[in-house]
Parts: sequence; structure tokens; C-alpha cells
Amino acid sequence: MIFAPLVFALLFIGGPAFAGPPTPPEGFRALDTPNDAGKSLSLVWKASPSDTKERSIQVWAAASPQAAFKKVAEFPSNTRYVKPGDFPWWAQPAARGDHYLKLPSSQAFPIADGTPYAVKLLVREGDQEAWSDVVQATAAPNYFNWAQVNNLVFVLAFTGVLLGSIAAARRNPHIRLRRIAGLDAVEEAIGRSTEMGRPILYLTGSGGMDEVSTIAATVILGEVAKKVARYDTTLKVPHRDPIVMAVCQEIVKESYIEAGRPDAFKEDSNFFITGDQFSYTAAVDGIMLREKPAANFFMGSYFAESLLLTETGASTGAIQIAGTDSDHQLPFFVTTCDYTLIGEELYAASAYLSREPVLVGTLRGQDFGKAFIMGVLVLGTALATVGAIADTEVVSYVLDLFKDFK
Amino acid sequence: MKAFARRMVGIDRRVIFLLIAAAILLPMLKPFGLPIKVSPEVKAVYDYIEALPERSVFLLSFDFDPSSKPELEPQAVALLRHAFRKNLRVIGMTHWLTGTGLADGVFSQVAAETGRERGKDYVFLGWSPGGSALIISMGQDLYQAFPSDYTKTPTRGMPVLEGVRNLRDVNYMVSLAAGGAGIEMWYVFGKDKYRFEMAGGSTGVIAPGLYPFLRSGQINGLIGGLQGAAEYETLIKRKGTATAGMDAQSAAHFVIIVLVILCNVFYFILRGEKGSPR
Amino acid sequence: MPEAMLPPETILGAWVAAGLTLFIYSFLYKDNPLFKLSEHLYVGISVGYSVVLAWHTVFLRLLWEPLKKSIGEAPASPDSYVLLIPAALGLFMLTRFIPQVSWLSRIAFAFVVGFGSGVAIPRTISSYILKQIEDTVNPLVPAAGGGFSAFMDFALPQSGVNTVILLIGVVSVLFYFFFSVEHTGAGMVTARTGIYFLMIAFGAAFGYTVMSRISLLIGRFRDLITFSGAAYSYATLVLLAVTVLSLVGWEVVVRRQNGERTRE
Amino acid sequence: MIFLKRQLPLAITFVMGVGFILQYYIPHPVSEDAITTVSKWMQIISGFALFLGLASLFHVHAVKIKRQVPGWGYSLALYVGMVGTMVAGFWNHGETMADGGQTAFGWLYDYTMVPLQGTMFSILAFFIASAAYRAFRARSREASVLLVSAVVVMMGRVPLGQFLVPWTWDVTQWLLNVLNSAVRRAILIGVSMGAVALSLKIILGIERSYLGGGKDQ
Repeated sequence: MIFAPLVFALLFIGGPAFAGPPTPPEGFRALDTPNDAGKSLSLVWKASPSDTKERSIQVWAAASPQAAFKKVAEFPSNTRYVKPGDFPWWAQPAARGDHYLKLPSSQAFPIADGTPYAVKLLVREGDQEAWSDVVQATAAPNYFNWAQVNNLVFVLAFTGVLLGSIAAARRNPHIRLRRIAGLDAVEEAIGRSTEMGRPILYLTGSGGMDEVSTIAATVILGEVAKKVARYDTTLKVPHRDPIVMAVCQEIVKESYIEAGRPDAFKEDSNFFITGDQFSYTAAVDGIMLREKPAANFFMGSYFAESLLLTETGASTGAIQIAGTDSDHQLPFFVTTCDYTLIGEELYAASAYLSREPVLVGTLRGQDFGKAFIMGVLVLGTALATVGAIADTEVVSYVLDLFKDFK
Repeated sequence: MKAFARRMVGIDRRVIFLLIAAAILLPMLKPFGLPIKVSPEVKAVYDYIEALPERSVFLLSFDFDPSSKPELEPQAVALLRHAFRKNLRVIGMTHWLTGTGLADGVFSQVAAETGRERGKDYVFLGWSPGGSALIISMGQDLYQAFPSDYTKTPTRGMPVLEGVRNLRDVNYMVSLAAGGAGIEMWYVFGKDKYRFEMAGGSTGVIAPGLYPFLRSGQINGLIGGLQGAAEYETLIKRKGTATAGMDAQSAAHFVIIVLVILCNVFYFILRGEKGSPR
Repeated sequence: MPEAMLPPETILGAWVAAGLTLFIYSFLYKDNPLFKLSEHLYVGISVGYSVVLAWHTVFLRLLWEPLKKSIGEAPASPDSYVLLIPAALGLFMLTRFIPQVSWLSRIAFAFVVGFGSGVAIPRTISSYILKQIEDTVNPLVPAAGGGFSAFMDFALPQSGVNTVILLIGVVSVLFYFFFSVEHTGAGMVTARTGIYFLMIAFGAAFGYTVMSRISLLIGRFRDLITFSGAAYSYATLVLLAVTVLSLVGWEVVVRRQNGERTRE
Repeated sequence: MIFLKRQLPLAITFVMGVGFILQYYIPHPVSEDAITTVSKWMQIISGFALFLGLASLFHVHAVKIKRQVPGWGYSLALYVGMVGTMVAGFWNHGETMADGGQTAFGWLYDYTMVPLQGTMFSILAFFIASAAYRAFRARSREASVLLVSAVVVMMGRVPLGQFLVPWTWDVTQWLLNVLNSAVRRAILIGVSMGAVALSLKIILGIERSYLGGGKDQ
């Protein structure tokens, strides 16, 4: 690895001056392709200053050194180098700048796991040629892909951070979180509905309970329901998913109990309309036009129905508060609603309002993650720039850690 | 002045609906044919297909349904015309149940017009559930994921699929997507692991969200909306429905731009007033 | 008529399609029975279509036929019956609606959600986090050289100046979504930058979406124009008249009813 | 019983989750086979899941018809559409084309489903215009930025705009490739982290609302 720059240097010093007759490639070896499912071999050999477009390399393979060899590949000798970015430094089958060829099993030359195969190279220019030694290797499936170990480290590290911050939040759920602009409006909207004696409409979006945005929407619904119970206003929650409805029913009921108004809870404040996008939208639009809710909440994930809902809502003069991570619909919410929680603000709002340790902890964990990524982006760019100016590969020891390898 | 502005701000939205309908209808009845400029992201898809050798395997996934037909069908038709002209082997499929009939129709129509045969030059596999699980399944063994094609012909032994075992044997793939189950899923569960080159065609709604993937090379090209389809039609030098629609598109955009400007003019007139509209 | 006569089912189809399209557009006037009728028909038909295709694809092609084949070939081998596991899990899912045994559906959900979560985690990190970091971290000096003018090339997405803008954008928007610190001082400047970036992107998305929606309308109008031709016996024009008249009739009836109610 | 209802689902989620996280890093054929088999199972299970939504729809409208609530006639129309399509579909064995001609099922698809779905979405074109007129105001600096960027893209993406104001084309390309990419990327990173966190919580049994509410949880 350390002599990788050296090889490059040699390449440049060399040039066409060396163009003699073909010589066998140096350092030629065959090995099982690392980090794969088997049935493939890898060939490695040193770069030579005399590699040119005119000089070609042929790969010959056989089931054993004695058996008849078969030509399986041919290419110009100045191709198939290991380039930066091909392999991470911790799992390189060959040094950067060396030649590397993956020989997969094919119909022309099938490779089975567990049996040794013999391979040799032929270097050829015009009618002159030179053979390499015969090398042998056995293909085998691997149990771990080392090139992706950084990915696994991220999973483990993030799990640790997440569990740590949830535990911290359990001890102290009142960690400082920044103010979120749209949230003050929630109280205002509920107050206004009470004054006007009109209901509040709350939608939880189109997603199922396995989406972050839906979970956040149900948590916020719980907080809204508490306030609604205290103010004694009507709450209407039309649903698209029976499971989400079942969850919301529980949540609203608990909120009423917590607010000390179990008597005011109505089972039918949560009701199912249909799973179909546009039937649902038309039905909700109908509710908006007939009952003229004073406040409309749109939380969760949305698709094309967003604008149909918010435009109708705006025409009835309701205060509209939206929160979604569906980035493709955000422009419409931002333009047609009074307040919009953008992307992760929705998750944050659910933690902020409920102070549920799991949610607060998760938010904190994600913040750590983001801070880390911001650091990587800024420092990484600085390092990459230094590397480019100083023309050194050393920076790749750090940068490779944050790359995606296969 | 202010009274007028107030009246205009509160105008019945049905007037606006009529304006839009007129802006689309008139140019469709009497087109003016403006030239179409080709963007690099569309050119990239064209160039890649152009460079593929004959009988390469091209997978086209129809990840949309009739609700996005006007935008994505012209893209599909243009891509298929190009692929058939280049004599590629085309595999079609869909992740969207309700788009199945539509996709099959497009295949039959373009194949008939270019004289390509089902089973020999192309196959339409139809729909199968599972989304990402389906892609993984196809990546391992195509014949397990789709034992038979849309016409219930067994897929094993079809001439068009000769030498194709799984997604690794696909040379190029394009996902025409209208949302969720589409380009990103194909990248994450397909290309990422089975290493084929891919591009995306999408509705205008999701196109902006795909630019980060374009930049990072996760997709090598992007055809966005009707404009993208029109660009592709320009590249293959065969005008179709997309090019024909662009005049109406232009007119409607201009009506909306004028509306936005008017809205702001009225807003500024009324701004100082008390109780001005929110 | 210069062109050949169209088959009767095509003409009928054109009438049905044009009628349903116009009925749905009547919603733009206001919510009305014609719209409701076609909207409910739409839901019914799409559900029916899904049922038919799901039956043929899932039950016949993926489940029934492979099971029949494997059991027919090796009735004694337990491997032949392995597909009964997903079939059972699928049935468990449907117990959701039978309160006594609805807990069985949890097992199916656990299976599906567990698989989904497990599969998604490493792939999300790879494609949406690492790959995105990789493409954002670029040297600010262009690799190919070219000096200051190459650095300032706005048209080239990978040029130095665009790398800097991209980096500022990503970092400031990420900072905006950072909740552990209050946005004051330098934080406020960064967060404000993030908001501006967000607004520009939303604007671009809005513009792009306008394009998308207008295209759909063009598609529908194209069909309506085709169906208004003589070959389709002027379906669109006739049905347009029918729709408008029905709406007028409906308005009159509704107004009269309302009038009676107020008098009572 | 409590174990079956409460612990077993959580145990299954944990085992499946951890197993398929690790699967990603294991290139061995055994691991590949595992994911192939289970993906195929998922295909089948998700086919059943489709019926979950249908069943609730069936139920809602059946109740409406039985009780003859106002507008029950529409529910009847829904049933007619559904049953008609199913009869045609099963009669034609799910084929839209047969013997080179269109089947009744194919006809229903082409002349009812396609126009209905397309029309539903195209209504949005009208709404987007009225939203633009009513809501696109330069109320604040942020709103003005949004407005200008939207107008530029609307111009730059159509031939007439490119013709009248040629620079909008280049600016649109730049906006999409650079500014828009930056924002999308940041949102993507943030939201992905949220998704990974949720998946981890689901696997570890911290988050269990996806199993549905109910007293026995």
C-alpha cells in the first residue's frame, strides 16, 4: 500500500522509452476473489512501464496445470488497473496501480468452488509474445464482506448512540430542544375553534404504522386531543388505514382520561372512510365544506391529495397546520397552510410536545448523527482538497471510511 | 383601485379553472410548434442505449399506473422505439398492479409498429407483488420471481431470455416511476447489489427529488416529465404525443405565471390595508 | 367518412370514457351526484381489477402452481410444502378482522415488518447516507486543472464553485434540522441559509409539479378531443351537453328543496 | 397465551430484523438463498395483505347499503363496478388480450379505469393554478424566494420559456442540479437517519405501535 505512489511515480518516469520485447508480467498471482459468494477467481500482477495500448494481455485458464488451457479474456495491457475508489484500503486484493482482473464463472469457463484451477497470462505485441508462470487458486464463498465493514460499524455505532440517548432521556426527558415555530400555533388554533364553536379536523396521512411520519402524527394527535378535551371542543379524525385508526382511538381515549374528561370522549371521533386515495380525499373535502372546521391539521405522509385537501380547507377559512416528511408535497403545504412543520420538524414536534423519553432520546440520537455527518462533510472536503493539492493518497485512509463499497 | 383589487383577489376560482382549460385546449387545436432543447440528463440515457451492442438485454420497468399515463407513456413509447430500433432484447415488467394492462398495451403497440416479436425480441413479465422483495428475488433468479410472463407462457427457455439468469445479466435498465415503488427502490435493492447500469424516467412531481442520485451517479440519466419525453422524442427524431403536448404545456405555464404576477400586484395594492387577506 | 368504421365496442368505450371524464370534471363546478357516481365506480373498478390480478399472480402463479408441481414431483419431501408457511402467514394477516383471533395477525405483521426493517437498515446507510456523503465530499480544486475559470464554471455540476455551494447547502439544511441547540448567533445565520435553500428547492419542485399536473390534463384533453370526432359520433360534445344539463337540473331541484325547507 | 400474543411477535421481529441486517454483510450462498426464499415469501404475503385493504372497503360500504344511509346508492355503484370487473376478469382468466383481440376485462380497463384514474389526477392542474393565484404571495423574504424559483423553473422547463427568456433554461438546470440537489440530499440524510432509527427501535422492541392498538398489548 505504501508503495502505491511509488508505482505511479515509476509509471511517469518510465514512459515509452522502455518499449522492448514483451516480458512476462511481474508479481503475477491468482487468488480466490475476496468478499464474494464464490465461483470466481481474481488475478493480480504489477503494472509495468511498458504497458501500452498495442501490447495486449491474454488470460488462459485450465482445470489443472496439465489440462489443456483455454483463452478466457483479452485486453490491452494498459487497462484493468486498481483505481482509487475501487477497494477500501482495509480490504485491497492488490495495491493501487497494480493490475486486477476478476474472473467470474462463465459458460465458456465454469468455475466451481473448492477445486483448484490453473491460470497463466500471455503478453503479446505484434508477433512477439511472452508467457507468465502458471499459478493456481481455489474459489470459495466467503462469510463476510470486509469491504462493507464500515457500514456495519455505522449500524452498531448508531444503535449505541440511539440506546444511550434514549436511556439519557429516560433519566431526564426535559432536555433542551429548540423552539419550533409552528407549534405555538397549535394552541391558538384550538382556542379559536372553541371560540367559534366549530370542530377541529385532524388527518394522520396516508401511511401505515410502520412509517416514522405516521407514528409522529399519532403522538401529536394525543397532545392535541388533551388540549381539545380541556377546551371541550369537537375533534374529528377521518382515517385511511384501519390499524392506524385502532391506534388513534386508544391514544385519543387516553388523552381524554389524562385531561380528566373521560366523560367527554366520543368513540366515533376516529372513523374509517376508505383506503382509496381519492375517495378519501373527496370525503374529507366534503366534511370540510359541510362542517367548516375552524382548524385543520395535516400530519404524516401525503401524496397528490395534499393540494386538494389544503385548497379546500383554505377556501373555508380554517387555520391550517401541516407537518410532513413527504418532501414532494412540502411546496404545497408551505404555500397553502398557515404553518408547516418541514421534514424532521414533524418528528421533533412529537418529541417536543409529548416529552416521551423514547422520542426525545431518538431525536437526540439523530442530532448526534447529523452533527457527526456535518463534521465529516466539512472536514472531509478540507482533507480531499489538501489531498488534491499535495497530490497524496494518504487522505484516503480517512476518506475511505465514509465511502460506500460493494 | 383597492376595491377592484379586493374583488379580483376574492375572484371565484372557477374563473381560473376556465382560464387553464382554455390555455390547454387552444394550442392543442392549433399548435405553434416551438423547438425543444435537450438536457444532458436525457441525452445520457439516449447515448447509453445508442452505445449498447445489438441483442443486449434492456429491462424496462413500468412503475406507474394510468393516473400518470400522459407523462410516462410517451417516455415508454420513445424508449421502446429506440430499443427496438437498436435491436435490443427488451424485458418489461411492472411493480404497480393497476398499471399492468397499460404497460402490456404499450409493448404490443410499439412492437407491432416495429415488427418485433413477443418471446423472441421482447417479453412482458407483468406484475408481481413484493416491491423490494421482488427485486431481490429477480436478482437471485429471474425464473423463480416470474415463472411465467403476462400471457402465462413459461419464462424458462424463451429465446429473448437466452443467457439471462438474473439481474446481473441485464445490461441496462430504466425505471419509469410515478412514486414510491420505483427508481430509488430499483437502485437500493437492485443496481446497488447486482451491478447493472440504470437510469430513471419520472413524473415531474418526483423528478427534483432524484437529482441527488443523478449527481452521485446512482442513476446515469433522468427523463423528467412530459418535457423529458419530448426531449427523447427529439433525440430519436420521431415526434410523438409529448412533443405535440409541449405547446399546450407552454401556454398553461404562462397563464399560471401571469396569475402569480397578478396575485402579487393585487397583494401589494392591498398590503397597507387593515384586515388584508392572509 | 374517409376512415374505416370503428368497431362498436371502441365507439361504446369512447362514450363511456368521455362520459366518466366529464362527470369527474364536473367536480370543478362543485361536488355533485355525477361526480360521486363516477368516483365510486372508479373505486369499485380499481378494487375489482386488483382482486383479479392478485388472484392470478399471487395465488395461481406464485403459490398454487408451484405447490401443485412440487407436491406432485416429491410428495414425501417436506421441502415441497415450504410454501405453506407464507400462505399461513398471509392468512394470519387476514385475521385482523376477527377479534377472537386477531392476535394471529401480529405474528404476520412481526414477520413482514421485521424483515422490512432488517433489510432496510444497511441498504439505507449505504445508498442514502454513505453514498450521499461520498458525492458531497469533493476536493475544491478541480482534478483536471483548468484554473480559476474552471473553478467558477456554474454550468458544470462538478465544478469547484458548485461543490462549495452544494456543501453549504447540505450543511446548512442539516443544521436547520438540528434540534439540540437554539438557533441564535452564528447558528441563526446558518439556519437562515438553510431555510433559503429549502425555499428555493421547494419553489423548483413547485414549478416541476405544475408541469406534471398540466401534462396529465393535456393527456385527458387529447382523449376528449379524439372522442369528439365524427368517427366516435361526437361523443364528447353530446356528453358535455348532457353533463351541463344534468348539473343545471340538479341545481334547480336542490334549490327548490332548500326553498321548501326554509318556508316550513 | 400472553406469550403468543405479546412476546412471540416481538421475538419474531427481533430475529428477522437482526438476521437480515447481518445477511447484507454475508456474501455466502447460504445467506443469498435465505434472502431469495424469504423475498419470495414476502411476495406471497404482500399479495394477501392486498386483501386486508379490500376487506375493510367491502365492510364499510356493505354497512352503508344495509342501513340505507344517505348516499347508499353510491356504495351500490361501487359494488356494481367491483363485481362487474371481477366477473369479467375471472371470466377472461385475468387476460386483457386474447386471440389478438381485447377481452371484456381489457375493455373495462381501457375505457373506465384508465380515464377515471387519469382524470382524478388531472383535476390537480386546476387546483394548482388556483393555489398559485391565491397563495403565491411575496409575504416574506422566504416566500419571495420560493415564488421566484418556482416561476423560473416553470419558464425554464417549457419551450416557450426557453424561447422568450433563454437564460431560464440554464438557471433551471443549475437550480435543479446544485441547489435542489443539496437540499434533497440533506433531507434524504436526515429522513434516512429517522428511518434507520425507527427500524432499529422496531427490531429492538422499543417501538411496537405497528402491531396495532388494543388492550392486550
